[in-house]
Amino acid sequence: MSDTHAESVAYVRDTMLKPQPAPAGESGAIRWLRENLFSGWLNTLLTVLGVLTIYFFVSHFASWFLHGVWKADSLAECRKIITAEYGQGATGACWAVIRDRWHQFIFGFYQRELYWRPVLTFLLLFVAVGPVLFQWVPKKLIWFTPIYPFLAVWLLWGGSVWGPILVAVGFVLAWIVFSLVGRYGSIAGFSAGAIVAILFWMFGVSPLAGILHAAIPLGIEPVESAKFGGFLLAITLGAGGIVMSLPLGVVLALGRQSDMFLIKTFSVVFIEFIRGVPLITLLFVASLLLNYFLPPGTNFDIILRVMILVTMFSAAYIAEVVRGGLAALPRGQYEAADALGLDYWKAQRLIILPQALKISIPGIVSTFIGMFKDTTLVAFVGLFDPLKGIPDFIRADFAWKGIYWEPFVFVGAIFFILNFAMSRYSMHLENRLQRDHR
Amino acid sequence: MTTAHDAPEHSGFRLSQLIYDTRYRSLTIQVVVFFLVMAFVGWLVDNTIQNLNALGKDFNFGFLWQRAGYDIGNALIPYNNDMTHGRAMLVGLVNTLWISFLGCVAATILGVVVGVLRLSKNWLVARMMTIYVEVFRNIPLLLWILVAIALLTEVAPSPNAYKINPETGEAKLSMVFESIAFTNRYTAIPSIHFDRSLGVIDTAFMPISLNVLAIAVVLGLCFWINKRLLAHAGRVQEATGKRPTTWWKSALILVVPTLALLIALGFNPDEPVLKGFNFTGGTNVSNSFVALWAGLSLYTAAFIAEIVRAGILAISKGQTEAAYALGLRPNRTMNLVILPQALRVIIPPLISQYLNLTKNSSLAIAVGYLELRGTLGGITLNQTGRELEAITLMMLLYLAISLTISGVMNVYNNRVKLKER
Amino acid sequence: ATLDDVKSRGELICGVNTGLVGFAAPDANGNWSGFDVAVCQAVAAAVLGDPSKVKYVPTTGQTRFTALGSGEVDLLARNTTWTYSRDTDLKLQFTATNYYDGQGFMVRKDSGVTSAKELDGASICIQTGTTTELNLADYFKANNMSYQPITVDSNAEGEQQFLAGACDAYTTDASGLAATRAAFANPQDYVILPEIISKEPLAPAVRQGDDQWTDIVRWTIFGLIAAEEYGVTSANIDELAKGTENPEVNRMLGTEGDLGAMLGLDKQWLVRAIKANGNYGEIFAATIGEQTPIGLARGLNAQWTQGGLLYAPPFR
Amino acid sequence: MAVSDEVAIQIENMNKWYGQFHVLRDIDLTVQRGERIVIAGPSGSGKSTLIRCINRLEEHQAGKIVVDGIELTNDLKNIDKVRREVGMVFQHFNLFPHLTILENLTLAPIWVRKTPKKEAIETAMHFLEKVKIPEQADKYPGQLSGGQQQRVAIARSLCMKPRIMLFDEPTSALDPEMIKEVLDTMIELAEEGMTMLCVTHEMGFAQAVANRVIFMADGQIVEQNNPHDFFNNPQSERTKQFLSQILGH
Amino acid sequence: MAVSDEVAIQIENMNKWYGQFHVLRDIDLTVQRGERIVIAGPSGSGKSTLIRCINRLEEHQAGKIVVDGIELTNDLKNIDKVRREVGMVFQHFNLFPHLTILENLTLAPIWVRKTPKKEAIETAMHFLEKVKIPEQADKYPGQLSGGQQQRVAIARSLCMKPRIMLFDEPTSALDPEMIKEVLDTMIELAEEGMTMLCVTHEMGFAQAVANRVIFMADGQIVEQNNPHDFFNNPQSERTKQFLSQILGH
Ligand SMILES: Nc1ncnc2c1ncn2[C@@H]1O[C@H](COP(=O)(O)OP(=O)(O)OP(=O)(O)O)[C@@H](O)[C@H]1O
Ligand SMILES: Nc1ncnc2c1ncn2[C@@H]1O[C@H](COP(=O)(O)OP(=O)(O)OP(=O)(O)O)[C@@H](O)[C@H]1O
Ligand SMILES: [Mg+2]
Ligand SMILES: [Mg+2]
Repeated sequence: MSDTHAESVAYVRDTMLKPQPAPAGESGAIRWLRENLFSGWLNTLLTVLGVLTIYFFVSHFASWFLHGVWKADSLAECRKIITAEYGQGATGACWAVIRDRWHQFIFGFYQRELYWRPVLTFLLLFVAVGPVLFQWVPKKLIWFTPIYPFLAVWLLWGGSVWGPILVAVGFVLAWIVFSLVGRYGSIAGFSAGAIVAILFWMFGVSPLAGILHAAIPLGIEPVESAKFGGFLLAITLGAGGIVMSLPLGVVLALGRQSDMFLIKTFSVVFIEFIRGVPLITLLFVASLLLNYFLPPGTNFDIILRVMILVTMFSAAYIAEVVRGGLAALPRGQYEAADALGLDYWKAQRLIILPQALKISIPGIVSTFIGMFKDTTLVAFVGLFDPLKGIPDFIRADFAWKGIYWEPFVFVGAIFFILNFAMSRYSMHLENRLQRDHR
Repeated sequence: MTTAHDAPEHSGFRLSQLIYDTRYRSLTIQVVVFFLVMAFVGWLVDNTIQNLNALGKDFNFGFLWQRAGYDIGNALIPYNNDMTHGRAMLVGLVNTLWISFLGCVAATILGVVVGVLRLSKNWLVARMMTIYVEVFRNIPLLLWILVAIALLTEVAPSPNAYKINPETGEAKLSMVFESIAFTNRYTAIPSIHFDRSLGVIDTAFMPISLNVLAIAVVLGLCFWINKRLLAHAGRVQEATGKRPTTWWKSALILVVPTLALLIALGFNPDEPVLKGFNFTGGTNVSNSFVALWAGLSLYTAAFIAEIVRAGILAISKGQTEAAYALGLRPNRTMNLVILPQALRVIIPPLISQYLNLTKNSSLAIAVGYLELRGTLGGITLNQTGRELEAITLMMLLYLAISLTISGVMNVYNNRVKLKER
Repeated sequence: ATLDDVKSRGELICGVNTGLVGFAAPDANGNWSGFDVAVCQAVAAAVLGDPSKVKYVPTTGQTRFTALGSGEVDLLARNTTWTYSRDTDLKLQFTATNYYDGQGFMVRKDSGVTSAKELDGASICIQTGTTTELNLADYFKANNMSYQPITVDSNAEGEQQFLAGACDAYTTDASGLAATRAAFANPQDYVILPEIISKEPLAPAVRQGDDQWTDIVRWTIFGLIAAEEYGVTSANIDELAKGTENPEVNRMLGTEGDLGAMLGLDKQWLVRAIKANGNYGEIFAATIGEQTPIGLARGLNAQWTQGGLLYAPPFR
Repeated sequence: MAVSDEVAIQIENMNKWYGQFHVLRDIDLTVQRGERIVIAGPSGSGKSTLIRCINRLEEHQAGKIVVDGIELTNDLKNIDKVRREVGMVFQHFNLFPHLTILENLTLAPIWVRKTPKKEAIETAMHFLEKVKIPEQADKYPGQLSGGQQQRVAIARSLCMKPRIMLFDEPTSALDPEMIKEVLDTMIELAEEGMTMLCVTHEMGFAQAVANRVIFMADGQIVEQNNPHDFFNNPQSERTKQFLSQILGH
Repeated sequence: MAVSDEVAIQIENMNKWYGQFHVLRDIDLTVQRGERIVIAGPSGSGKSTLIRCINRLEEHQAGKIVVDGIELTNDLKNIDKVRREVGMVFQHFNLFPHLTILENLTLAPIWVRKTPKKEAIETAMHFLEKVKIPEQADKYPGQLSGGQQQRVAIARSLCMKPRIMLFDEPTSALDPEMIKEVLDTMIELAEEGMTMLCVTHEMGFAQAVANRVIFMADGQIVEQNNPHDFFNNPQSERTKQFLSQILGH
């Protein structure tokens, strides 16, 4: 096998070499510049173009920002100050409008002395989603998560504490009935639980709430939804829509995965219909048509109606996200559950959904970002969203008529900060999930 | 070994089988669900009928044949206020399709450029593109549309600025190439005019210019010939290994006949001239259109850029290396190896972005561009008070557009699906 | 019936504009005020005894009629033109005209235009979803002129476009034009053309089919108008409510007869309605009159005795 | 290692198709209580399909399967009963990654058998000790090695106190050094007299514990015999060929 | 299996850094035409980097690499020439999934070597026969098993008629039963006298076909020798330690 030649090359290194620093020109600022900015005529051209673009933006907008006025009572006063300080024809931002009306951008017409309530609700939101989204939050806190929606509703809308509590009791009742009847089959338990809960909500809640409130009047000052506006409205609609749409979305996703033809068809039709039309048309349905579909005499306020349609809208999108999560589960999980004798509902509840939902969290967060941005469209049905509704009515005030750019910048910045943070976080989650995955 | 078991007797059908037998169980569930859903739908319909009766209204699309009475700023098909609401709806639909089409084209071009530049080795440009993508993705589209229209109205000059001052004989501003004028209400561009026109056929839907038809036919022919040429080049390559250079032949074939036809028809642009308040003669592209178009394209391009980037990144480094190791040049590698694969990854989400853009075109409401929502779902609805009919019809039309687009996507997906074991 | 609903609810739900200077706009604290809002408050005062018991539902041009038709609001006090088809086809019931308006045009002074007849070929900003669109089309057609409509979504946007010169003329109701112009940095650079191309009687509307409720709203408005005619103001009403020489005033203020009972209300209903924001003249002066930044003259909206069109039928 | 006369599983003339593809053809098989059967055969011969039919993870289209006296039909109640009696261990463990080991083990007893939680935990710990990893009870499956995971999977099945255990290539996804620990656990189980059906290519295991080896090819049972004769004196050509491949390495 | 005196690859004092990380240090290596070299070493020792430098998939920063008489510099033309002469087979096959097997094989000959299509197909079929899967020509890579894919990858390189072949752990992503079929193909190639550089941990293969085994650690060539001496009588500590790990199993 071995010939002379091969033998002659036998070689052993007796002293190992230490790593050497890379030769000059392989590091340092110059190299960085050369490699990253000027590594060829095309690259150089791009760099120059880039610099020119930046210069264009800075030269056009910097002075406007820098000449901003923070203290004034009206646009006219702003203009006067700018002219006085920077000379005739100078332009500048009139941030005074933000200073004067920031609370309306954030809270709409919510009573000022009650601002602590939405703020508290918002902070508690993090406690509620913490155990799901953040690893360092103690998992024990998860008990707070199901309580939170009721607490949030109560804090935001106020009124007697008994309403939300009784609605929650409805869920508890459903659970009890489900556990009792569940032994005769999951479907029976499920239906019985649902029927009991619905009956309780329809006929039990309001009289009982009345009685309880008369006996123990626990409550805080009620706030009607007409007072919601600005980011409070946007976040309430976005978050409320997502939370309420989760159960519906999960059901739709399961329906779409089902091998029962009719159920699959209904799910697909619903999902594709909702996803096939613009949100604006659904909002018009909320504002113009929903009352036609309900029994004569029923009347919700517009925010609730919009919430219903927003929920349906996000349910269709959540359903697709959850479907992705379901599809990502290996078949073995279903089979193992079957082999252990778990029936469909138990397998879904204990094995499949916990995993599928976890995988879906980044998708749900993205859906939420989309929803949150889309809530600006409610301006077109007469609600005070932060982007158009609030600025439009601020402009209906004589002092700020004609103000245009400052609200855009302010509202845009808030949207950007919130959404950017969320999208980064969801990317991080996605990476973590990929790492964690078995 | 004894058989310790007797087969259970197969008694007839028992009611409990409806629940416990796998064969009937799903049937039972489906029937129950079906009745529940139908009951729900019936309830909705019944409510609607009652409510309509209470209001003394009916469900009737007759309004579509009534006189509309309002004007539409930029109708692509002939329209005036004496025509019907149905016609106005059609105008809106055509406008929706038109803005969506142009939006998709612009968003794709921009998105691809940004997506590729984001991967560029140029640090500055890559960073700038990242900023662009993040800023546009995370701020509501509505804001971009409003910003676009505000910029256009505040920054661009009014048509007056192009007026020639009789004393000095000069205008404050002169038109670009003597034929394009940007103003704060529209962009005036030349329209096409033929000195030796072939005439126009009037159809009920829209007049068809024979000139345009002729040009389209000639262009189609040229493309066909060019395709033949390329196919020929391919055959030569197969036979000899050498590919003949074709680019200049292609260029000739594509350009010369069309040019000849244009000259024969006496083509010349009809340049806009300022008359009174406005430009006439050319075509005025309204700012609401431009703003909506810009907003939609810029916003969607940010998403497309991400899709393109992800698509290119998804084609593993190994593919490039394998191609290089085989001696393929970078541009050939791109054309023969990377792009065909990246496209499969890119196109499905790309099409769903097209869908989003089409749906988002309904935000025209913010700038007053009259598309489907503005005509049928806006003015018509308002003037006739037929909410139920108008909104139903509008949703169905949007749905039809969406389903068509996603149908195309499915066909494509099935065509290019990678063969797996 | 609506009256019972309102009473049991303890609150009047009033559909208003999402924000129109002088007519309906919330201030920094979210309190609504304006000419239309005053109607709501007067009705609330008459029915519920408290002008602040009103819930305002902002409506757009698109949503207003549905809001009323579906029972979401009890009363639509939003600048809405009384037209034949709305009255009949849309099943609305207009109560009484509280403002006589008409569609006009505003142009820049330096454009040199002095009459709407010179607007041939002009770009015109117009708010979508209103009668103005139809009027404009009709007017230009009748005068054999052409125009380029530039549709805008809201008044704010129309203003901005007009200011930036995106349109040569801005058209809307003359009251709106005046209000808009008043808020410009340099109002003197803009003129409102003399032509009024349409009749725009603005009237609060209610649902058809509830005559009692219609009458309450209608006669509350007439009451405000009549109060001005007879010199009943928020300042002297307490005095006059004790009894006056004028039997009609006595009937209105409940010191003679019981007109309120015919509406299902008490005797003092109109006293409270007038006290809420004063009589028609006071409301006008406080919200849109010449002393306000909007500075509208009474014009057609003067009492018939002053050469205007306001004419309340007798309280008898 | 006694084999009783009682029949645990009885398969008669069973046929199964996937669409038009005939996977199992005329399978006849009787398993006595306490028997340990190893099923071997080339890939695609239908081994997995066969044992998956026994707990109705797959539906058969013709013939009869009776498990523990219960015939597998479309009746869900029967299927449930059978699944409670039959434990199954998969090639890829299929532990539930979102639950701890202990939760994996107690889930089915609590929800299916309605065992009180305390009792379920006791049983679980008992079986974890049996597979020699009681100290891992509070970890998640992802934190365990493949061999440990497979042992947990076996324990999970045992917690349901099944009378029959099915194994589908339990060691083929494992690294060589882990195969032994799993086989040891299985041998121990065999010694306790559990009725076992095991698809495996571990011929050493077959020789050590099986009462019977079944050789399948093309969806049919080609040969069955006691391990000694099966390996030393195979009858059919297919078997010989297969054995030479498997052992020849 | 003769080794000629002609030099196929000459590497002198070559150094390479990734940023500040010194991956390859003072590499000196001469490969004669017809030589078959196996490169071994612990993970991260720079084996892949070394052979990737030879066809300039990585750039070296100091020293000289001459392949087939052509020095690798920044000159694109030289790089093209070298890449035409050097075939490379990767660990993960890197077949083009959107092209059929035949198209994978003819792509480079047609576009790089400008071979007429008919001729290219003939060559391709020839090499497919050589790697024993001519019947798969019209399938797509995704439809083949790993071993088949790797054989296609080898055939794809051969279609360019290279004078030198580089292999980077060609069998490490394969299931055990497929390793053999790939190694067989490579042995056949070796017997035909192809110059080969092969990074692999298959020591059986090294002993069977290599003229020389090179052991790398920490970016350096620590030891090289003929396979017999290398395995039986390793000199350096690092080598001994490595071999005990690899063979000790
Ligand atoms: N769900 C299915 N649909 C269609 N064919 C299937 C399905 N599952 C398995 N098959 C086919 O049925 C045949 C038998 O499959 P089975 O998994 O039982 O084989 P096996 O003997 O267990 O093989 P292996 O040793 O590879 O696991 C195979 O040809 C397989 O391709
Ligand atoms: N693109 C790169 N940038 C920075 N470091 C790299 C890069 N590629 C490889 N390295 C580092 O260079 C070193 C040598 O890598 P190389 O892939 O050549 O090792 P190897 O000997 O082939 O190892 P293995 O047996 O794992 O394939 C490793 O430490 C690796 O982390
Ligand atoms: Mg199997
Ligand atoms: Mg390597």
